[in-house]
Amino acid sequence: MTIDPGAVARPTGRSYLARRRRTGTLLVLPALAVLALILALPIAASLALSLMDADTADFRFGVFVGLDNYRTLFADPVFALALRNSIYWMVVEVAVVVVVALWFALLLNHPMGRWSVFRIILLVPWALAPVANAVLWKWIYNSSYGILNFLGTATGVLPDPVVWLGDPGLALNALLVAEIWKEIPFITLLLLAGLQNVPRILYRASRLDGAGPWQTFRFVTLPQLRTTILICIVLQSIWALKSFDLVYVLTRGGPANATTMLNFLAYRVSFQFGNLGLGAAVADILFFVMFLLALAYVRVFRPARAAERGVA
Amino acid sequence: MSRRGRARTRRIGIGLGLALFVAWTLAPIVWALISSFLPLRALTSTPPDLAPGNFTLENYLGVLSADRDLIGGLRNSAIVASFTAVLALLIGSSAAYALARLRVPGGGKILMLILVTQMFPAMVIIIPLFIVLSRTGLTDSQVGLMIVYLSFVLPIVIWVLKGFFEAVPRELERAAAVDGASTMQVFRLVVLPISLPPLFATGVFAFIEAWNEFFFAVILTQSSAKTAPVVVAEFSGQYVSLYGQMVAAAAIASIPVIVLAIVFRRYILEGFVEGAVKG
Amino acid sequence: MADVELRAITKRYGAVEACADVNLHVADGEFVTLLGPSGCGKTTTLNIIAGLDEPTSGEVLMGGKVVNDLTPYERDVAMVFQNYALYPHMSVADNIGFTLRLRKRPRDEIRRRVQTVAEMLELAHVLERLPRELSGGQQQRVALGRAVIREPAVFLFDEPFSNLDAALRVKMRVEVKELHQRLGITSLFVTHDQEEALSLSDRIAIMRDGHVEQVGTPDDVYAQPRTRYVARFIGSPQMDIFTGRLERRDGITAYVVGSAAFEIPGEAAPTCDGELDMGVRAEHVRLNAGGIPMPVRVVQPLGSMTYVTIGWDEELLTSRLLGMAHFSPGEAVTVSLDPAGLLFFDRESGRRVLPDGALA
Amino acid sequence: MDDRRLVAPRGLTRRSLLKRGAGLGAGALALGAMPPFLAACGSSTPSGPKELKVLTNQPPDPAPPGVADYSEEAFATWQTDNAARVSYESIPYTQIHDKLATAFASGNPPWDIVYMSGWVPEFSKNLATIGDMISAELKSDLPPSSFKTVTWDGKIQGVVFTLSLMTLFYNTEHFEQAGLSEPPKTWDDLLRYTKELTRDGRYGWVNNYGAPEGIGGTANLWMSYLQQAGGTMYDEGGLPIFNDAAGVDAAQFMIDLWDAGTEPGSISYVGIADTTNVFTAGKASMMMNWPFMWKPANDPAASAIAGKIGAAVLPAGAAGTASIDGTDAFTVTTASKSPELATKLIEFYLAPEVQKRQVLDTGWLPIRLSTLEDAEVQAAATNAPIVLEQAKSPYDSFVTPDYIEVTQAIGTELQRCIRKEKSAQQAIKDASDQVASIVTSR
Repeated sequence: MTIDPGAVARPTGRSYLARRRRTGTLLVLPALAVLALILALPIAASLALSLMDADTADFRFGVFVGLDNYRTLFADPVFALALRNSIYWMVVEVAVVVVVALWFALLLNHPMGRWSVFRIILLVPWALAPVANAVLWKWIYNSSYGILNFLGTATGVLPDPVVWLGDPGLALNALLVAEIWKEIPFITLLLLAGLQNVPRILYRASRLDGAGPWQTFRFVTLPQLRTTILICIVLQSIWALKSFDLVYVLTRGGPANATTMLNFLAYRVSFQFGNLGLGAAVADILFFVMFLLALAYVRVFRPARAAERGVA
Repeated sequence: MSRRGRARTRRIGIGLGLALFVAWTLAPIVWALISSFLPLRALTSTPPDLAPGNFTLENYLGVLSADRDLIGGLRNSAIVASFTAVLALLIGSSAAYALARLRVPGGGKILMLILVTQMFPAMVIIIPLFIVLSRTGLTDSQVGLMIVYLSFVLPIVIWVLKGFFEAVPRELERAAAVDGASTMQVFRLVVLPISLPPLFATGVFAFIEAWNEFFFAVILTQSSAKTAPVVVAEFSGQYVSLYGQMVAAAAIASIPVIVLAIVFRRYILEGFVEGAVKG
Repeated sequence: MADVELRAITKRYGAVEACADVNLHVADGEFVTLLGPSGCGKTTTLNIIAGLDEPTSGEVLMGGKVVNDLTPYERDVAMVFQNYALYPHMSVADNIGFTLRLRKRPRDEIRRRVQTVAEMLELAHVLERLPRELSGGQQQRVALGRAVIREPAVFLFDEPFSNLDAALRVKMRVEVKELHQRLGITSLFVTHDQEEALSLSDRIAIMRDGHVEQVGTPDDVYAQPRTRYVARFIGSPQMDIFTGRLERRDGITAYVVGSAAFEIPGEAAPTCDGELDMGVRAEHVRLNAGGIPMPVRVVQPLGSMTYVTIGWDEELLTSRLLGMAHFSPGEAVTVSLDPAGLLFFDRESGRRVLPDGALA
Repeated sequence: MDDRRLVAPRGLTRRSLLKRGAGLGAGALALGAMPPFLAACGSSTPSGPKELKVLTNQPPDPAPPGVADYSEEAFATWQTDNAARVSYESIPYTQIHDKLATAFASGNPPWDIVYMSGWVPEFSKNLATIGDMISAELKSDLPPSSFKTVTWDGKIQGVVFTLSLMTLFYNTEHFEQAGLSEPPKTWDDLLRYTKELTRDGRYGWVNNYGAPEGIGGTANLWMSYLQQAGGTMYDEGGLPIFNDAAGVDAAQFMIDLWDAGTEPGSISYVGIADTTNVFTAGKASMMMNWPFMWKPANDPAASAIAGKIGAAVLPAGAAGTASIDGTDAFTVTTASKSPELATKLIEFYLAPEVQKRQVLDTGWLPIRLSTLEDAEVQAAATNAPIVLEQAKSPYDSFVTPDYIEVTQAIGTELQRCIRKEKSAQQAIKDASDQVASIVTSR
């Protein structure tokens, strides 16, 4: 405020907005304190760790080694493989989850799919504990008495039982199926919410204009869902990079590192090899990738916000 | 094809699609449930021996009576998850409101920071966290877990609730301010009461996340504070895997949150999910 | 009770100037309306008066004291909002009594005062209901009640009737006016509806692009608009304004619009010549009382009056006749203008040109 | 003493179930009101008896009394006699290593005694040297080789409490059907048997190659063949020397065994548990396993082949038979405030009477030679003589501080050659190069 100070009846900082700002700061502080304590500090510690030669046997913030850990990683074929696996995993998971979830969402948005039981069904895999999910699929994939091989051979689809988790090419995809199965429901719910925000009048208009179902989808639904889909893509990418439990329970990164991804590699290097510095470096690289995705998420939201403000 | 015929084909197509949807989503669960009622011998025979006589509660009874304290795990999960949810709502809702509406200086940066912290793989913060917790004697305690769980629940809660508070009509806050309410009173007496559904939805979400968390729980608990997923994982040992018991334990551990999700689905669907889409 | 004064209020949001040097004085007990189209800065001005927003520069005075740093409550203002802003989770009684509850008044005092206000506003039978169970008019009255119970120094209304249907709007107008007459509290009323402004106000401040274009009584702003903008904004139907030429030939003064030349008595025309805009309200357009013959284009019978629109070239001119007048499109009529009702505007600045040629 | 009372199974009774059920209900009700601090406080009062905290396996993996159901009365007596209170944290084997790693990394491990499986060198800095504290009587009754995996830098830092070597298990019914009367004695026998037994939808051999690393992982399994072929892992300077004929032969043998009829799922099984299930379901005829399997495989409730199991020493390679060591040991942490008492507790775990109950009630063999030779023990654990016999030949698991990293590298290469992505020579050479770089970088 650029008011002549002499003219002000009482000291500044007591106005409604000033008070709101002050109260706001007070309200944010506890959350910031908690996050600083349990996140920011540990994160700073881990960034520092990635520049150290430190191991689990005696953790004394070892010797400063600069970027050595990162150099080691970029020369390591296992890291390259884990990076490739992570990218493959993320791309396929996001693509399949979003496409299938969109299809499910369209089905559930159809008058025939409005039965609330369908939505309840969706909540089951979503609420299922990841560990339970891993246990479940380990059981399904078992090569000698898993239900998948039994059904496959009984119906003649599979000539022989398949070792789902034993073939490098298959194993990663088998894990993907388990992951996708669990991830689809939430994205379906998000897209369903997005679909329900599409004004009905647009569908009526497009029908009057003589559009078929496909054209309606292509020219009405899809453009209206654009932001929602983008959000789903970004969120799912972040979640995909974070997945851990399936690898931990089902394959532990094998066979021949076929299912080793960055997150699991970070775990293995830190806790199994005991090399905290190198493990931190892996995790920090993963963090960097996720950070870029987070920026994308914020970008996706920004136009929507601006539009909202414009209306208000 | 006539228009009527086309419409019918379409209905059949959608019906088939829905059937496929139900089958895909439920089949693994159904098979798990069946497995949980079969003894290991019936499960490992080819084909799986589904004779009605084989169905038994022995896995469930075994799970409940085993040395692995599943009931203790469930109790710990319930306590940790509910307190985490309540704490996250307490701390998170006020922060979310401030960031949504109170024009906190540097609010944009704070939000980015919160988002960024959420991106960090749990893997790396575990060691520093463990050091802090063990120095303060909080390993293997429900309190320790709650604090750690706040780290990943709080950012989500803040981010989602912020979206909701932004949708609260400004006039309501202004009316309350004109009526003489302080900013805290506006928040407490007007904004919070009308945001109950999203608060509930976010709370349920936080509860489920905390209930299901595995990685931190494995590392940070020893015996007295073990949560349900940790106990479930314990059914697979080095030398024996008791599949039936494992699945039964997984079922028991999952049922509370699934029931919770179903009971509060209205809040989750209308509240949380839409909030995430609207940001 | 207090007067309200705005001194050089400016409000900038980034590059956008919502209020530009707004000066206004509202006397104690006066009812003043801020009138203008959406985006003209009237609501921002009101929020600044209320203390809900901060001016970038300038001062707000109440009762002679600068109140820039006071909260709305400390300023002792009450406000009625466009969408009522009723607390959806509170009953009508709680909504009305909320301010007293915050002031920690005794329970029975709150109940008594709520009851009094409710009876005054015919809400006594719905006190226990939730806002969403009320009709639009009832909700509006609850909002009024919430303001009234305060017995504030200043009433602020932010487009309070814009969510109501036309009939209800007129009814509420009467109630608000009656309320003001009864309580005599200084009131500021924001609206984009000129009819509302004219019917309610002691004075009207017409705003445009963040500044006040004219302040005056309803009479003033209707009959003596300072600018073309005000002239067009006030009055229904909208004033017809022509981009023609004032010509003097052979002692006769005429305003020429295309092929039509309206004869104007010398004393009615400004002393200057040339390119001036001329405005005329419908009630000053006379039909079949001599003048220029022209065809009728459109007839709008409204019951108590009839609008008849006449056209020539690309120009249209509307006449208001009392009662149901019977004309049909294409019919030829003669048109003359009441010289007393003619207004002239400088084309460049839009300011009105007074009979002596000076700008208003 | 009536031994049977000590064994009273902690099985399922209707009452205990009801009690637990009621607890669940009450827990759910008290959910909102229950103070979360209960768990945090509780057991940290320093006064009264000395407290010992023990991190150990969960049964049925090898575990001490008080966790597993045996010698409980003796255990209670020991606590009273020593004014000690022992509290256990028992977790699945798969989680122990990581938990130790985090706890040691934090510098504040909460336990006095921890179970170890081949990680003594890795955590050597965090473990007390207890070799001088344990009694000479006990030391003399243990196989000297059992100290190999718990000794680092010449310091004895732990005591193995169960003789856990891999031996051969086979399905006697399958053998009869195939007209085989004796277990295979040599690699050639094993390959031939495997081929013959692979029929009728079942396989001659099953193994767990899914997880490359650690004790019982792919690389560890290969080490048994390596020693059978006459090879070894490291020279005296600690550098790898397995890239020789023996190393390649061992890898090639795994490939040949695969082709002869290894159950195809083997490549995906991440633990011995998955493998055991295949064997006990009667879907494979032979496997190598820890001695423990004898008991559950003969339990008709879980096994389809109860009573049809034979055990034998592992088939011999060029250098004879050899095995690998499960190295289930107890160690004392340097963080322990009462290392003497902790050592005494370990000695109690290894007391002859406790060792005897351990094998009789849980199936885990004792490590005391005198107990192994006990007639009652030999009668109950009929595979005990086999394991003893096996123990006469080498059974090194070659643990080092980089054990997991080393075995991860070797195991991954082995997985590649089993899957025919590269030759045995190439895989062993690549593995050797990686191990050399791991070892030298330390």
